[in-house]
Amino acid sequence: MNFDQKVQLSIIVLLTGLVIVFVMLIFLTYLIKGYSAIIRNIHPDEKTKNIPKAAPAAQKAFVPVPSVEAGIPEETVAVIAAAVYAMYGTSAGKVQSIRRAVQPGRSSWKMAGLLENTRPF
Amino acid sequence: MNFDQKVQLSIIVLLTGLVIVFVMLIFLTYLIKGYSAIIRNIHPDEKTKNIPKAAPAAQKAFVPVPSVEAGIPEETVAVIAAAVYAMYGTSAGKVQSIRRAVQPGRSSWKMAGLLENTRPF
Amino acid sequence: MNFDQKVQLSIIVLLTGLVIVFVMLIFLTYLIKGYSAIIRNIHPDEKTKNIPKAAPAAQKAFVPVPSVEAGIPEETVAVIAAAVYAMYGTSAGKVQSIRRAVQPGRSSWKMAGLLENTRPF
Amino acid sequence: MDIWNEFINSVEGIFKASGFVSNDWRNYVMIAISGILIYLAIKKQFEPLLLLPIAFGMLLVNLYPAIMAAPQTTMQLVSDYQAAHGGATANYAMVTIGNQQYYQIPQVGGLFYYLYQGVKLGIYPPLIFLGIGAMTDFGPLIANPKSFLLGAAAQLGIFTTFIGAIFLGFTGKQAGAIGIIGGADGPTAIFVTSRLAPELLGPIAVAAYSYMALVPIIQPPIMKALTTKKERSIVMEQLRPVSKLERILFPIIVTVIVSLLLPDACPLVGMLMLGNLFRESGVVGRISNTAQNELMNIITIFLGVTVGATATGSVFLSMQTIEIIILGLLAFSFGTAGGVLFGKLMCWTSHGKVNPLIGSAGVSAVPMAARVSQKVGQEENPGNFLLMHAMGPNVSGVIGSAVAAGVLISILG
Amino acid sequence: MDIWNEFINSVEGIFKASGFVSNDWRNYVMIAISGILIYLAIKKQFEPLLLLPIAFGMLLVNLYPAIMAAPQTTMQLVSDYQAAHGGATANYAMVTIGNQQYYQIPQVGGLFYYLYQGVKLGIYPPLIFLGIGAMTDFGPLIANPKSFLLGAAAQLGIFTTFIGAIFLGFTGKQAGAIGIIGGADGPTAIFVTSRLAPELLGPIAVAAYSYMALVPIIQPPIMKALTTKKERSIVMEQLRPVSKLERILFPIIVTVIVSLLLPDACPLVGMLMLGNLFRESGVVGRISNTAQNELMNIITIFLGVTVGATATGSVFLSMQTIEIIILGLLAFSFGTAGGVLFGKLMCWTSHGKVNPLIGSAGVSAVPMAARVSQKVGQEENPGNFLLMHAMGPNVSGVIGSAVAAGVLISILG
Amino acid sequence: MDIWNEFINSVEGIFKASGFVSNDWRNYVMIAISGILIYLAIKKQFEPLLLLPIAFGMLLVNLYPAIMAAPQTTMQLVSDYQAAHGGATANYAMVTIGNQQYYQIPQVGGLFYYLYQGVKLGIYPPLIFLGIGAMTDFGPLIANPKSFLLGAAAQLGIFTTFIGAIFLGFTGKQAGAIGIIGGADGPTAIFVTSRLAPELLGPIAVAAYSYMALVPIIQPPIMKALTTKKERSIVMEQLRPVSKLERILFPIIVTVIVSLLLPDACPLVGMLMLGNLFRESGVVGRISNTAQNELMNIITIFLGVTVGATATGSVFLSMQTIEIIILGLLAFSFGTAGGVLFGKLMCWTSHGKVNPLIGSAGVSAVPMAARVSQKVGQEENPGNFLLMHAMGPNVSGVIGSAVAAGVLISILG
Ligand code: NA
Ligand code: NA
Ligand code: NA
Repeated sequence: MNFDQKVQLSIIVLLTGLVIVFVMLIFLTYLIKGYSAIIRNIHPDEKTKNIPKAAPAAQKAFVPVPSVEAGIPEETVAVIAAAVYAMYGTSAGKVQSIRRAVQPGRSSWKMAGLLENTRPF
Repeated sequence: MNFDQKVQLSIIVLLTGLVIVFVMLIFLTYLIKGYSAIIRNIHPDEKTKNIPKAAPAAQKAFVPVPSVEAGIPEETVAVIAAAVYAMYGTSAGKVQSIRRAVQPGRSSWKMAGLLENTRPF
Repeated sequence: MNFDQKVQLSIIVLLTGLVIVFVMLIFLTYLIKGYSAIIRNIHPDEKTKNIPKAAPAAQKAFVPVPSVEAGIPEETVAVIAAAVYAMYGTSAGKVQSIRRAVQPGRSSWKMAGLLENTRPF
Repeated sequence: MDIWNEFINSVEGIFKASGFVSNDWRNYVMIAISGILIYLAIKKQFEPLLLLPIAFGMLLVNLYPAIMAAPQTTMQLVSDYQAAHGGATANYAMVTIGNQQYYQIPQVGGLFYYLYQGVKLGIYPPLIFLGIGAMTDFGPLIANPKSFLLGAAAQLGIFTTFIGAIFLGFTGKQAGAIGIIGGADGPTAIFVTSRLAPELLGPIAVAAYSYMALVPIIQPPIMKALTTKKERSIVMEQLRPVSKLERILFPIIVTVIVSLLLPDACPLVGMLMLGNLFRESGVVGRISNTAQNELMNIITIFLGVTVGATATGSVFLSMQTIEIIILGLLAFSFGTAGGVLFGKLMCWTSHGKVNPLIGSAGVSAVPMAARVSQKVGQEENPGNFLLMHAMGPNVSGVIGSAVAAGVLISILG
Repeated sequence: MDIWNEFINSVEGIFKASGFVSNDWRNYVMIAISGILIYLAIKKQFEPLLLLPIAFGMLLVNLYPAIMAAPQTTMQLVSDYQAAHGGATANYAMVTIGNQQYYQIPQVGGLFYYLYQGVKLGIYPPLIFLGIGAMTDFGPLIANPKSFLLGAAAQLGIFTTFIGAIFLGFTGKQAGAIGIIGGADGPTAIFVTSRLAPELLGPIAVAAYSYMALVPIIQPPIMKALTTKKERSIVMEQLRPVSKLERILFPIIVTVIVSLLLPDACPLVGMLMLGNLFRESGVVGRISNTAQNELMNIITIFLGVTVGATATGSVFLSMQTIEIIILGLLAFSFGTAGGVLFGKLMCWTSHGKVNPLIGSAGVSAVPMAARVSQKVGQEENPGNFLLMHAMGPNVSGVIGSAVAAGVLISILG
Repeated sequence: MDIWNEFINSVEGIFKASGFVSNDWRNYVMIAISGILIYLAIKKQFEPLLLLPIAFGMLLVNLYPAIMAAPQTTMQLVSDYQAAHGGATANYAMVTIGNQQYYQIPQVGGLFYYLYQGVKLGIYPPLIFLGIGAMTDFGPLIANPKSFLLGAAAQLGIFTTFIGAIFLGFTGKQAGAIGIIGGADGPTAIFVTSRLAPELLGPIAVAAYSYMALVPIIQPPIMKALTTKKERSIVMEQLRPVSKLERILFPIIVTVIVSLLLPDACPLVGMLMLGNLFRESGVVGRISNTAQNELMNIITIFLGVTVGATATGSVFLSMQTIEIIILGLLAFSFGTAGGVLFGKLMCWTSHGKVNPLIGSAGVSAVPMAARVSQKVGQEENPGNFLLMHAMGPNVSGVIGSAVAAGVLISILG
């Protein structure tokens, strides 16, 4: 390739690449938004109903790989614990903070999800 | 194939198929009956001696797949529990019903076997 | 091959084989000795520091295959237990024998290592 | 504006290569069908362990058919290749055609093409049987070996369906593969179909697994229609316990007899029995557990997605598929009827000691069909527990349909 | 002394076949490099699950290159063969060359040659994505779909690096493979490289996994340089909970859209989403667990050692590798910058509701990059917890780089 | 009566294809032998993890030899094919022979043919070594490196048996494969035999695993005959603890040295050491667990059944097998003697600090041989615990026989 060809190929790949990636992901953004809105309109209470159900499954999936979790530094665990707190805690003044603490399914599910996602792979 | 060929092929496959399947399984029926009888003559007490031994193995094999069992509807569990009861219970008036209950190896083995077989695969 | 060729091939394989195997393993002997000495000079206390850490890992690796351990005859378990005792016990008069018993990480690690090695494969 | 044109060309090229252009309406119909199957698998829990992978494989292949593409060799002029690679030569085979030298450049196949080889070469079904053997308790069958007869009678559906398929115009091999749906046993159906009529693998697998999930709906009306209230109320005698030695000898004897008499059934029956021997021997817990868990799960994933991926729109959406689906229903129905009627015969010869409802379990569809026997029996007499009695014909049905598979491969293969 | 001479010959033969004679200095340099990588993997815990197998594969191939050798056919005169086997004939193919008959005796390849086929044929990366999908929670992305934009913006590094590579003299395909390092996603990088420029697999894989491990060192300075203290202190609103139905539909919708629009991304995205569907469906726990544990672990071992084994001294020790390592660093840096700058844009358009620090997580490098966002945010405001907000762009970055991979394969492949 | 005749023909055809007709008496003898091996595996627990699969593979192949059949291509006249398929054309390769056009229709091979490729191509043994490495504690060897010498001396049996085999008329390659039985290490024996003399795989594998199980019977008389009561009573000094760093460096150093000096030993030793590095590094628990559990179990199943399946009656029932079984016993005996005698030498040079009984553990047969040393020692002195001291030579014997394997492949291969 001569210099001109290089410039041309560069610009085409840059442009096409960014445009396609953005178009695709913007498209997905709107789609996800759309179907989420529809679902929440149809099942307004499903969001709370279903999550506790999922808890044992998430916990179970999480149990068989303790060796990996063993490798997570304490610092990270602290960060995660804090994050869980933050998610519920920032509005803790308004909401029924004690009842949250009583919902073990919910918070342990979130915890498991967090740990799963923060597993180093 | 013309119509006659179809008729012929149909009858041959139907006849051969059913005959071979029946001959084979009848043969197996008599073989199993025969060797069972021989074994029970030689080791008249083995039937009770060996089963409790197998219990922990059966239980163990059953432990690692709790996710599947989680999918068994309560109705089925009730049915199975009832079936276990039935196997020992129909003649419960005659036999030492309390001692049965004391043999945990036996009944848990049966239970595990049942659950294993009723696992949906 | 005629007889002479057989004799010749035999001697060559016997000689070469034994010489190479011995040279290789003697070489390894000195290498292992050497780097062990270097490491123990540099980190004189590492030998005790690191071992308790490894304990949970060894135990964990050992947990998922209980079915195999179940097959180890009691005699072997006795032998192993005795061996563990022997390793610490022969000099038990001199060392702080009670503190040893308090170090569960250490002895359970050894135990797990022993069992792992004596697993029949 | 040269760059702009090139950019437009490039985007156009991507669009032209996209599924929107290359896929036709059939693919979209299949995408919708796979959506329905995913719904049934998740919401209705119809055999989800296989239906979910099958449905997703069907989805992917209709979105992107190249995922099943076989590897190919493309020819490129050596001079062109060198121009594109800065003059470097490559390590490909060369051919000379009309004084021109070409490189033969191998192109890799699609992901599912490679995973599918395990289906095509008949490797996955026996390995799944290994796992099933390791999780099956043949105790009820050993305790009551007459159950074998019910497991034989319930194979009636296979052979009657064969006749139906022949008269609908299918070839002999295709009819055999369609008939095996009546075996109510997924791996057996896939094994036979991959040998006799791989072109029908998609519809046959979908029909087999769907009807297995629908057993609780298909069987009860037939069972009730063919039995009297009195027969359905029969309480059966308790099964005797089975010793460890009997359990260990069972898989060996079944293997020897079936393999000697009907070699074509050997891979399926042999692996089923090897798994069972692992289980019953009690000395190889390690490999018994792996056979029934990880190995089986891995193969289930590969088998499911690739079997689903045989159902491309152009193949699946045909009159044949509809015929196969109807024939499959007949196969299950005739099998059920065969089992129940033979159960009536055994009831009669045993002077009322056998409840004919356990006959329907002989189709296999383990353990669903045995549960159906239990449930229908309990409807008449809530204190009647047929489950263990139905497990005998149920597991015998697995052996029965493997034997029927051997017969079909032997006659038609 | 005949025996003695023969013995000396024999030992000499072994010595001549030993690595001391056949290996050159480059191999020893590579052995040292693999030692450093093993140190980093174990002591510094830099992505040890892949770096340790990669390093050991690199070690073995430089000690014993034949471990990657392709199978070959050797020719032996039939008469010679028979002389060596007591006159027995063999079952090999025969050729006649110039009135002499030869056996074509197949020689087996090296161990890693066979294991490497899973890389070469593009089988391992999608299967690893299956496992990753089964362990990924897309909840934060569904709760805040705008995260997709950050996952798109952070792919900037891929395309800018492509340009750099082009101007350093790499071919288009090679430049695409180098660019994908910026995707910060191991399986994607390996998948693209094995399709576009397999000759660069070693350095690209090493660079990709090394930089993924170095994310906590590479990203913070860039993040701080591009944001103000005020921006870094922004506390984001709590994410809404996501219902099970939304979670189940997500993988299906993403698969359909991405596969239709960009077929070349289908194997990666499709498998990622199948794994996630296994997870979210809740009905196939068995295969979901196996996909994310045993299957993934087995493939991780095979992928790691064989990718490492592509890094022989003569291939790895070149100016190209140094260039790739520099370009890889640029790719990560530009990706991080792209994400952060787009985060600033979203901060501005949302009137300060979005903390731009979560943008850097869009490069993927799951979950390291999200933790970095959390940590940098907490340095400004110890009570600010960005982790869950950064998980959205983080998992979106996986999809984003798979889409970018599809674009590169489509344009350049 | 046309139908009747056809039915009789069909049943006759099935009978003629059955094992009763095609198998000869040798197959039945093998079936009986496999029954004995199954009995030994289950009742006597002789290495059941491998002996049970081996025995069942032997059973299946003698019931149904086609289970090991290689894939073949059959030729069918295109016109015949079309007549049988309603005029449809097929996608098979075509050849024209004498103006007739034929389809080349590929026939799939038997199940075990495909699974056996992992043995034939040398893939399974190194992968089993990976798992063994992950479960082996080399601590006792690092604590007392002189154990290496005992692991070397106990390989004597390999080379003396080679001589015996040569003089019984085996070829050089065959003699090498027979000698390696003395390595007392299953995967090594299978690896060497599959390279040097695949035709002897069945008897060699059966001999190797049988004698490994019989170590507690074979070794004690030899050990007692060669040692004095005083020597057997020697109490050895406690082993020093080994640091983590020493444990991590050990596999790397052994790999480098062995692979450089003797490349042919690299696949076995390299994988063994990679597994051990997984274990000792402590940072890759996931893949270490999978390597020693699921991966090893899956491969154990495949290796076992297919190695057993090489033992067809016509191959196994020969004078050669009897010779191999006798030579195998000699190999174990000479190996034991070599280890014990060298132990006596070390006892003498160390002024009575080394108990020569630990020398016999150098044959490997991990961990059985070490237990035998322990037990024989305890018979003299119930308070003497040699197990840990014997583990050093024991694990060193694994490395020793892998090195011996490398020598044999290098000289004879
Ligand atoms: Na059936
Ligand atoms: Na990315
Ligand atoms: Na050895």
